[in-house]
Amino acid sequence: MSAAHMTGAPAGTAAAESAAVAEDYTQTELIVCAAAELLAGKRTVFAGIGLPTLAVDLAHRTLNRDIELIYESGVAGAHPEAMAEGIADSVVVSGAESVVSMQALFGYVLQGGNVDVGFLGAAQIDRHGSLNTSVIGDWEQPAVRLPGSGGATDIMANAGEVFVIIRRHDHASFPAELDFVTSPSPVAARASGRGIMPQGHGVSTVITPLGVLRREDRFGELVLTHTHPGVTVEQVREATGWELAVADEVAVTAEPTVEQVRLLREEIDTVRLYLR
Amino acid sequence: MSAAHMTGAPAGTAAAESAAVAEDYTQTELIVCAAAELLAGKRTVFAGIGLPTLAVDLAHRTLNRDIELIYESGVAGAHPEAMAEGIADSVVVSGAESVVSMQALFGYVLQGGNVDVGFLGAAQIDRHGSLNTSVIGDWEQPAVRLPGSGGATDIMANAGEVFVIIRRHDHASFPAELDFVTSPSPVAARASGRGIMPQGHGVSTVITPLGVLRREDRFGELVLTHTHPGVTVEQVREATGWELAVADEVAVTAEPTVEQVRLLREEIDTVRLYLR
Amino acid sequence: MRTTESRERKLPVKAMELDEAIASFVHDGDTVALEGFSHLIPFAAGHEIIRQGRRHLTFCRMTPDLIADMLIAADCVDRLVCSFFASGSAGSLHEIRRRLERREPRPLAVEEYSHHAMVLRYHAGASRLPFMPIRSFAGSEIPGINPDIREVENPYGEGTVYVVPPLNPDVTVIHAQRADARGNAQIWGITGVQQEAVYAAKRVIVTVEEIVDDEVIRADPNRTLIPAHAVDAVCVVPRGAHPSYVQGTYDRDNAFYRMWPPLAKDPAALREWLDTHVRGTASHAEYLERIGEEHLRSLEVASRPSGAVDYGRRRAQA
Amino acid sequence: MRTTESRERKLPVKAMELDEAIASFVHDGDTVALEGFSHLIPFAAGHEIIRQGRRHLTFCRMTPDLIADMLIAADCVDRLVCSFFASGSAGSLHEIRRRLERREPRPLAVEEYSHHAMVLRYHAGASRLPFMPIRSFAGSEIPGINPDIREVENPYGEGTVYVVPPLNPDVTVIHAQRADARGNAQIWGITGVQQEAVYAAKRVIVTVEEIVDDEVIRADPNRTLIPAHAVDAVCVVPRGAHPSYVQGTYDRDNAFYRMWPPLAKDPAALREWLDTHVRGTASHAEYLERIGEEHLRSLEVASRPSGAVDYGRRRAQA
Repeated sequence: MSAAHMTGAPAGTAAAESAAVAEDYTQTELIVCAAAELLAGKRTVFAGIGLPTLAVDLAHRTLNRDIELIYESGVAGAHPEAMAEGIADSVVVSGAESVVSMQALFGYVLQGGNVDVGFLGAAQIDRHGSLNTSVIGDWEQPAVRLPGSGGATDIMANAGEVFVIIRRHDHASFPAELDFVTSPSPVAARASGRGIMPQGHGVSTVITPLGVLRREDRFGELVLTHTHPGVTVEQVREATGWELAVADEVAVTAEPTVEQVRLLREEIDTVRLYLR
Repeated sequence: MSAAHMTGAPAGTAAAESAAVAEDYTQTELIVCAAAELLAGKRTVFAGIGLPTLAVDLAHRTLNRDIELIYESGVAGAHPEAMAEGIADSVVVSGAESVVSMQALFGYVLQGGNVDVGFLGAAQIDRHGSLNTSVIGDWEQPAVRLPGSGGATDIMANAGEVFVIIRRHDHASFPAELDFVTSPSPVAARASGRGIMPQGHGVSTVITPLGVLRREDRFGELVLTHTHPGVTVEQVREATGWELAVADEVAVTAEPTVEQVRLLREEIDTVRLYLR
Repeated sequence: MRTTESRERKLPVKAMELDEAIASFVHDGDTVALEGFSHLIPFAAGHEIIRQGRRHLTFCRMTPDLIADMLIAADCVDRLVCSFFASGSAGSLHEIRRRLERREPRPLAVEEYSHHAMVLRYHAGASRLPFMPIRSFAGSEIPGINPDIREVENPYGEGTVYVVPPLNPDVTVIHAQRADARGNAQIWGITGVQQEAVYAAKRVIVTVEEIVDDEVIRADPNRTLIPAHAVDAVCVVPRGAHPSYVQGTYDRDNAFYRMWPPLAKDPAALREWLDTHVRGTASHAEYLERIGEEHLRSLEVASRPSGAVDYGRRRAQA
Repeated sequence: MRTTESRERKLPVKAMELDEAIASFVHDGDTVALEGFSHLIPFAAGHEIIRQGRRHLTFCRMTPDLIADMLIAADCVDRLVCSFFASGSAGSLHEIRRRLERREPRPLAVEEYSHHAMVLRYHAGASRLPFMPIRSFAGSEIPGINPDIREVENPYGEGTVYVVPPLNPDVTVIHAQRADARGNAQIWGITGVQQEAVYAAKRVIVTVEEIVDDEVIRADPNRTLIPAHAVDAVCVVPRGAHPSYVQGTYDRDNAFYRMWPPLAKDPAALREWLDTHVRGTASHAEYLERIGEEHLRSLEVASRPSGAVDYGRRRAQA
């Protein structure tokens, strides 16, 4: 995807400069920009905390003014004046279009099928996009106790699709089998034969430090579609704990532009909370 | 019960006059005053429309300042400046202590067990206090289509106890068998063997044009405890469609005082909406 | 296992005229909910449905009220889903009674619930749940005449629990005090079952007393009961709830409510009223002219302001 | 069939001091919910529970937050019921991790849910329902480690539906912007699961930034999330949510939140912090002195007023 896709870029020489590829950018900035680009055309986004906060804010400023930010704390249509330091930060409330009860948020907005994209993080992801955010090791006595579900299990079951941003790409984080299935893919849900099937697609997109994986089929596997600049397909396959499917044509992830990096550093995460 | 029971009556000659029995009062006023007296000591009252509105307002002014008026429209702690002409009248909202969602009202306030007394009307009542507000005749093609449940079935299942005010006392309204059980007594609920048992007592008190019936036992029958002035026990038994139980000592209902009648006519129902 | 059809996605809302919204979003044979518990009843929208001659509707409303008598008399409705068959203190709804007692001029199908059950049906609909449990109905004959009230075994104890199924209207119409142009709608006073009925529906029309600047809405986000993403059309219809009321703007027209039962008791008089006031007017503005400006002014209310609270704005922290 | 114990009846509320309220209403072995979703977390009440040395509590909170690390480190808690085990953006809760990963100094029992499941547990508790259905959990291993998440057959279709049981705390404590002396409490900003948690509880303590005149509350009844009949004690505790925040009054103490994980990673440092700031102070006012007035002033926010709406007052009708 080229910078010409970006709307709202000023015309002329300055525009050409700000649309140019940035000379220095971090891996985090690359990931955030890739995530932002994928939000073009999406309507309602359930924004988690951390890198998704940056991606959604960047997309809102550069690509998609109609994007509606929804937070599990009850806010729909947030217009934060400063970067939110949490999903229930006071700045997501002040000036928001609506604050509803958590029951309305989880019951009507999310479970009611009004969220196009949910953003989730994970410690582990499997080939069908099931996520583990509960434990490394055994649940009864874990090696690492992770945050657990929070809203993740609910988001996976109900959002139209789920984007995952994950900061590691190795056999520990992309294992053949999860230590614990917190938020199941539609494949895992179908296999269980219990409860109500997820109403959405499950994970459609995974953005990792090495590339981008996508799932086209609701019951299919993740497929490598992009490698980041300087990363080979073979590196990604070796870093993945299963036989990773690879697209016929693997593209290279677009590098951040000068303007994207400027926005991230100078307007969005001015305190470097997430851009570390 | 005597007028001396009434709190808040001013001292001295004027007090004696206003506490004296009124010389002219209507049957409606007698019923309303009897209902009001029974609200002494009650905390939260689910007020229906019609005579209960008058009884609750009168009790609030004369006997029990701590009574909290709850309306199924979502209002708890109403302080109407004018007589409410409906359970969702604007005057029950203006100046109220709270307005909650109907889900909170029916789910948390009522079904949650926070209502001490519910007031209901009925076209028919049986010996255990089951009520019919649905149809006279057959449901499929009724002789008279009545309002149906509204909140009545929910109130009967969940209020601590239920007061019934009924404007007729004859075999049609006190039949051996109801044409339709809209709001069942705990006796009927237990007999059905289905669903969740009512959490309250069911009907505790029935005020009719002839007297007052009460149920002491949650699974017991209505018992005649009071006859109105000039009414005999025999008259009440003859007007009832089953073998009516009678208390060992039947009292005579207290007549309205001058002050009660004045409040009803000059301060509460000034437009004679219900005092007809 | 069971999958549920997702809600239709809403585009950024466009404010439009009421007749256009009804023409676009309410179709013959639809299941239509007009909600508002005595307060904020969307009468203007109901009248427009009559003007456009919709047929074979399944009409959903907890308390049918006069609007049901009107829609049924205008032959818009085949089926009524509700929990009350009268008009509060104002008495009988005679068009409904004629249909049910004497099947005149033809029968009317009825699905009957209690109030709480209707609230829970909308809640289940909004939540895309297959059912909601309720403590009511043990020993009642209502489940006997409504096969959609069912039981499940309590998996935590003994016995069964009654449940009610979701209600998912094709269209829900509500009236609100105000909204912004995108459709974020604010309601105060009695809020009824509007939020649930809106989220339960495939399509949503909100009529409002006024459209206000975005900043008015965003200054007080807790009052936004209906977020824009749930709304398809927002229509400015001043006095759109008459003869019901709008808290803080105009009061219920109690004289109208008292006039209705004797009028509706005579089928010819009811139809004549519809011909004059609804079918004989091109819009709600013309309807209001028939009612009369002087009478409408008598319904205005005195002011009782809420006071303001502070939402705060972040300063740089130490 | 199943009967449910009725809620205890509330007497007209008496405002009281926080230490008296905790002494009266929170007992050893109780199930205690302290709710507030990042916003309005009742820290002062949690600290008073530590000061009074309550033991063997079952502690319920969707997002345990720092207050859980504190209560658990103070050995008040035997069992944790929650849906998240971290502190949002601020990272790990190390006291919880030590208990669960290494059982140091002793094990901690855990009941684990998702956020929506916790909301529904409080909702079922408040509604005195034996269960609430939920669309989540198909294919998740959470039901496998939590036998209280069960299934019922869908009586309207095929397959099963997961359900969660009611959560009925012995005591729920919340913090609100303001209340009247009877306990009618108003909250704006993020309202969390407070209304459900209050109605689900046998006893309820509400701490508030201020007690206001009845007329302030009654001017805006839609803001009263917690009606007085549900409240046992209302306690004035300014800055009672520190280090969390109160919309419109003071902001979250982000420096405190960032300080916590490294501090709590060292068990001795954590216990020393408790000794100094909680056990070593007689009241929340003293705690605030330790935090420092200058630092607290840096958390103040600029004004962003809501504007007022009109509730109206009836005039005589024509």
